[in-house]
Amino acid sequence: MYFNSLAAALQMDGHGAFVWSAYFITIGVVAMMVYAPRRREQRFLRQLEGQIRRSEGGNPPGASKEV
Amino acid sequence: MWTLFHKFGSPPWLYRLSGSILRWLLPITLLALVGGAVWGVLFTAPDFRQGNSYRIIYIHVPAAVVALAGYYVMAIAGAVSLIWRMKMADIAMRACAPIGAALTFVALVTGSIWGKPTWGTWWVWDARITSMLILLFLYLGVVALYEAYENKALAAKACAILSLVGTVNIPIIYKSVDWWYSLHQPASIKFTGGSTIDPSMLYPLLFMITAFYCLFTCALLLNMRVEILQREQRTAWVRALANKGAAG
Amino acid sequence: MTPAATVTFCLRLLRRQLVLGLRRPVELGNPLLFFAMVVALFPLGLGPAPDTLAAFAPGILWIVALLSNLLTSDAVFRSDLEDGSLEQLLLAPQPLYFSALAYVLAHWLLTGLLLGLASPLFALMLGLAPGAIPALAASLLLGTAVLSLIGGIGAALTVGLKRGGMLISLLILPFYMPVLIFGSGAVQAALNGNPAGPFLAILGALLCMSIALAPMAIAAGLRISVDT
Amino acid sequence: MTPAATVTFCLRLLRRQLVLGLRRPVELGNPLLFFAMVVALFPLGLGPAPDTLAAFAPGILWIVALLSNLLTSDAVFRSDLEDGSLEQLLLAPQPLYFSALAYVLAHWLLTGLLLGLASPLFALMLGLAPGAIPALAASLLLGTAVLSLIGGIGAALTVGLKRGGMLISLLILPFYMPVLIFGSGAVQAALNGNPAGPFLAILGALLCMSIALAPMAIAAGLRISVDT
Amino acid sequence: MTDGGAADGVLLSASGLSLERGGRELFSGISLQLRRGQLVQIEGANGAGKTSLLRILAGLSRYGFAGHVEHRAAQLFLGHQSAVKGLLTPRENLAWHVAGEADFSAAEIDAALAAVNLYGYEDVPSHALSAGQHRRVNLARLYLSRAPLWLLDEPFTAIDRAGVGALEVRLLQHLEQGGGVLLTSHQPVTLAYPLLRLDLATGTLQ
Amino acid sequence: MTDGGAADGVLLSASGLSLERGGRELFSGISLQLRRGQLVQIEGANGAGKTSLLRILAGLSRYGFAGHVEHRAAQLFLGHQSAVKGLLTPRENLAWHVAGEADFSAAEIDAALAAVNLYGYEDVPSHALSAGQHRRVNLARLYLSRAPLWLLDEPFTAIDRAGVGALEVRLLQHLEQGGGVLLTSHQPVTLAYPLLRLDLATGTLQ
Ligand code: HEM
Ligand SMILES: Nc1ncnc2c1ncn2[C@@H]1O[C@H](COP(=O)(O)OP(=O)(O)OP(=O)(O)O)[C@@H](O)[C@H]1O
Ligand SMILES: Nc1ncnc2c1ncn2[C@@H]1O[C@H](COP(=O)(O)OP(=O)(O)OP(=O)(O)O)[C@@H](O)[C@H]1O
Ligand SMILES: [Mg+2]
Ligand SMILES: [Mg+2]
Repeated sequence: MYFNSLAAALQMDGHGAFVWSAYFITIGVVAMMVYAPRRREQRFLRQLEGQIRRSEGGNPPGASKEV
Repeated sequence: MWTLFHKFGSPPWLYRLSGSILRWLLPITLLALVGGAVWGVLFTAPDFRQGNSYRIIYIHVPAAVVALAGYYVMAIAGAVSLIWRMKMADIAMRACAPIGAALTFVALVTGSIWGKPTWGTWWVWDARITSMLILLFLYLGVVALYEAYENKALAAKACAILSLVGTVNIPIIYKSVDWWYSLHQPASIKFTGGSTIDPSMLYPLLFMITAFYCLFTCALLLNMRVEILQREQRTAWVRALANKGAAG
Repeated sequence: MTPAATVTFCLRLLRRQLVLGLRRPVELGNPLLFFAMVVALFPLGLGPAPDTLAAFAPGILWIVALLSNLLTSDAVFRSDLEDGSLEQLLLAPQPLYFSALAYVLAHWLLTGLLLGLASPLFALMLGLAPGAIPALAASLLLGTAVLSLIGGIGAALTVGLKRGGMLISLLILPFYMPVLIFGSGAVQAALNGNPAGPFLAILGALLCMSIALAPMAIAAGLRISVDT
Repeated sequence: MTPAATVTFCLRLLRRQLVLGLRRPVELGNPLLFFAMVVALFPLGLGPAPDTLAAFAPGILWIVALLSNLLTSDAVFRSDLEDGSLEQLLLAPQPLYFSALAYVLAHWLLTGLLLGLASPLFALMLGLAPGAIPALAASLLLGTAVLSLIGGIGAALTVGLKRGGMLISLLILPFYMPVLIFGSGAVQAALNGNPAGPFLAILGALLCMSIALAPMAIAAGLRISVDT
Repeated sequence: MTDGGAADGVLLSASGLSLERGGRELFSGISLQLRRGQLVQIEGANGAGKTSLLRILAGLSRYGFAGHVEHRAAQLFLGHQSAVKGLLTPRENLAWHVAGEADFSAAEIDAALAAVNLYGYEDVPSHALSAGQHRRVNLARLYLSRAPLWLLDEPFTAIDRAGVGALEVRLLQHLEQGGGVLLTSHQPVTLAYPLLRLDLATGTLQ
Repeated sequence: MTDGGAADGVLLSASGLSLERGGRELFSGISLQLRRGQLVQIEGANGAGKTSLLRILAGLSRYGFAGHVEHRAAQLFLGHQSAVKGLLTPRENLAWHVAGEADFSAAEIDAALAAVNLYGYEDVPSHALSAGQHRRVNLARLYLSRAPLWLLDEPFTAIDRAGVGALEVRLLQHLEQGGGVLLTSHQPVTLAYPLLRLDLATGTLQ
């Protein structure tokens, strides 16, 4: 460990704000890169399942749109 | 060889393969990223001229390097999709664009944050930075074009053409930006380019670059999986998957 | 037509135009990206020296605003004329003055407002002194509204002709110039430490005047254009 | 298709596109007037100090050339798609490569060539040193041809979409940038007393490459666009 | 269906209309009065001037013709162009229509779309519709409008046979409720209703 | 009229065509062979997929459908859109046509324009023409073309009754000279010639 204390690590001789904000922004972007496709996949599968159920199981309970 | 090529063309096979790869690659990647960052931020000595702001290099440089490489991955996938009409190459190409854009964005933002303490300004029109900005434009152009097409099969073809045109152009863009910069020769700011880097800084840096490559692979596979499902939504295997997913 | 009905109608028109401009929220990024690219052209063309760029930043951003307005105002009524929507609009019982205003407002929201809001970022990239940024954003927000109104007049007058594009630029560019002068003047004043207020006040006065007059000119122009 | 028939066909296409662009000879003046006005914007926006203007004249003229290309390339194929001409073109027995080239050539004749020929006048207006004018004209003539070819690719890829305008700018502006750099570089070199030859040679090489490759990309893009 | 219209049931009256385009006289001395319950078809070959006359009657052409037009009721004009935006869905096209007749409820719009056989296409972007479906989006306005006076320029273009039948039923219903219809069509109108013919060449109504 | 076409007289053959758009199956398993002297009408309601099928057969749609199409002769395709430039005159439109079939002499073009009743309008800018005249400019290509295979998407739209009659005569002439015609139309085809019907719903040719 290069730094002596947590405070020193946070401060980094006045450069702390820059370094840490850079790392946090990167963490945010990386998290989005991993999380967004997983969520899309999950949501798509759920939507497809609903679609299959609708087309196979006749009328859904809430949708009585007869014209 | 040819059978492998065909296997890569088979969506369910790729879907399952990517699932099993991701199962171990994704955790390892995330661990490596965290570990490398901790190594770089907390356990290395500061650069003697730039002090602690140098620690941004452990994300800045890997992101920049992988973002550049990503464009070539995208272009190769585009070429394969146009020449052999391979559906999976389409999908890979499409998946590269947002990832590359995200990494370019990281490189630009971290670079810009680095620039403030180092040069005293958020932004300079340096050759390397300018060409990175243009790379971001290129990536976002592909994303925008893909989003604009409603028919995704056609969207992929259009993007393949665009990324191939881009491939021809990237070296030209790089060269031209270099010339532009040297032509004007602003005296005020210079990269320390060529300064030898201390091994104690180099190892975590190389480690982080590897980790970013793994991250790119993971994100690529994750994005491809969604795309495969959406393209193949009428096939039996996706429908079975949906039913299973809902039950489980 | 009751005033309430007219307001509802204009809001509906506004919504329609905005949806036509941005079918999906993702598309909001396109104009911003476009501005960023055009801003990037200037260092590439004029050279990267930070001090000259900073000195030119007000002018550059104002020229970008003006050109992007010019580029897009030709399209304000064109597709509506081509598919017959415009003649339906003229037959609507609501006063054309307000409908024209709704069209222009939608255009401004998609060009001027976005550019005004994003301008601080571009100003930083060009190295403009942070103190001048409020004046820049304010002058862009006011000034682009005037530009959109003037551009609407040009669009209304030329939309009926089979050849738009170039002609409209010739008609409206001279009217754009005062806005450019006062707009970049405001930023220049702020840069030099003088108050930007008087310039902004002039832009505000121009805006009031054009809100009052431009929609009438647009309405008259549209009637002529549909008649051809 | 015999080569002779293909040539005749392409000349016919060229003639058609030119007539569509300039129904009456008077209209030749419009693009020039447009350039003049946009060039006039820069002194207004950047401040009229003669020496700075002269120093930046190469960049300014090149940026104007680039923007006017951007402005007009969206329209290269759009009306043809909308009225069904494009699908007829795809069904024509002649190779699409040459037809695409004819379209681009017509576009260049109406924008780049005109601007290149008129550029000495604008250069004088901005106070550019007379010695740099030949380099300026030559670089504009070569470079705008590259721009038209690249713009054609963007137009072909986006013409089938219901939303043009902004998207095409996003696609092609990055590819325009090298041309801008080498083009204004040539003039800058001439201004500084260096030979402009190398820059012009690069522009020429870019032109050869894009003549060989761009029509193929355009043809592929058009096939996709008609298919939507 | 009682708004507008004078006591004598005249919805539209025009007198002494004549028009010359490109050096040709298209028609001259046309006078007509359209009353409630009247169905008038303008007859003439391609280029005879039917569209030009309709646009004059609608008030879209205001210069370059001689004569006088007086509207006495709200009108619905459907021209050659369909005023349907490709980027918008049929539902949005009707809900946000620029003709601004009224605020229609979602149920009304859905019913109108169903009436022109676009049930199931409400939310497809209109550019993905077929030529006939595209025109049907516009024709759905016939089921929404409360204007008594209808000016229709070739409403049956690109519509299939069943669709033409349904449209004719709608016209009949409108006429029976006291509306007036002035239309042009190259297809024969097979409506069980007295049809007046306006011959552009002679300028007479029969 | 002897260029192209195989010895067995097949101008166009397609097999196993199926298409799905927007989650709907429009047609499936359509196979057809068009021979010299055959007149085929594609039948179906609005949105049935007639235009989509014609575009596949013409080679304009290349992705997103299953099946195989083979051309054995030069073709003439007239779509919903007329490919007529408003800024050009009818004469210029034909002389500089982008379909690039051949160089037509001025006399040929004038004759074709006269045949579609545009005599006297050769030099009027096309945007000043009426809707029907505009389409007639395009239809004049039927009098110029030497392609044996004609694919016509609703050729009678906006044409008046006399015009439809003249067109039918031209079709008959083409068929008798050994050409083949595949067309869609919502108006009944009243040609004294054996008409085959392709029903999209069942995929059969009768
Ligand atoms: C975007 C493309 C970029 C790439 C490929 C890139 C790459 C690099 C590389 C490889 C280094 C290490 C240089 C060395 O050790 O000598 C570096 C350093 C640096 N970068 Fe970037 N960078 C990029 C963008 C930016 C941006 C946008 C900024 C800020 C405006 C920036 C600011 C810096 C700073 C301040 C350094 C350290 C400066 C120095 O060593 O003198 N970079 N960059
Ligand atoms: N701007 C103009 N200049 C010259 N002639 C014109 C102009 N506008 C229209 N015309 C002529 O007016 C005539 C009438 O056109 P109009 O559209 O009214 O015909 P129409 O009866 O509706 O025909 P269609 O059945 O084909 O729709 C046409 O012959 C056309 O050439
Ligand atoms: N991009 C698309 N997305 C979704 N659906 C589409 C798309 N393109 C076409 N369709 C659908 O395909 C169907 C067939 O259209 P097509 O134009 O072939 O019909 P058509 O038989 O020619 O009808 P018409 O008689 O009205 O001309 C329509 O129902 C349309 O909604
Ligand atoms: Mg008409
Ligand atoms: Mg059709």
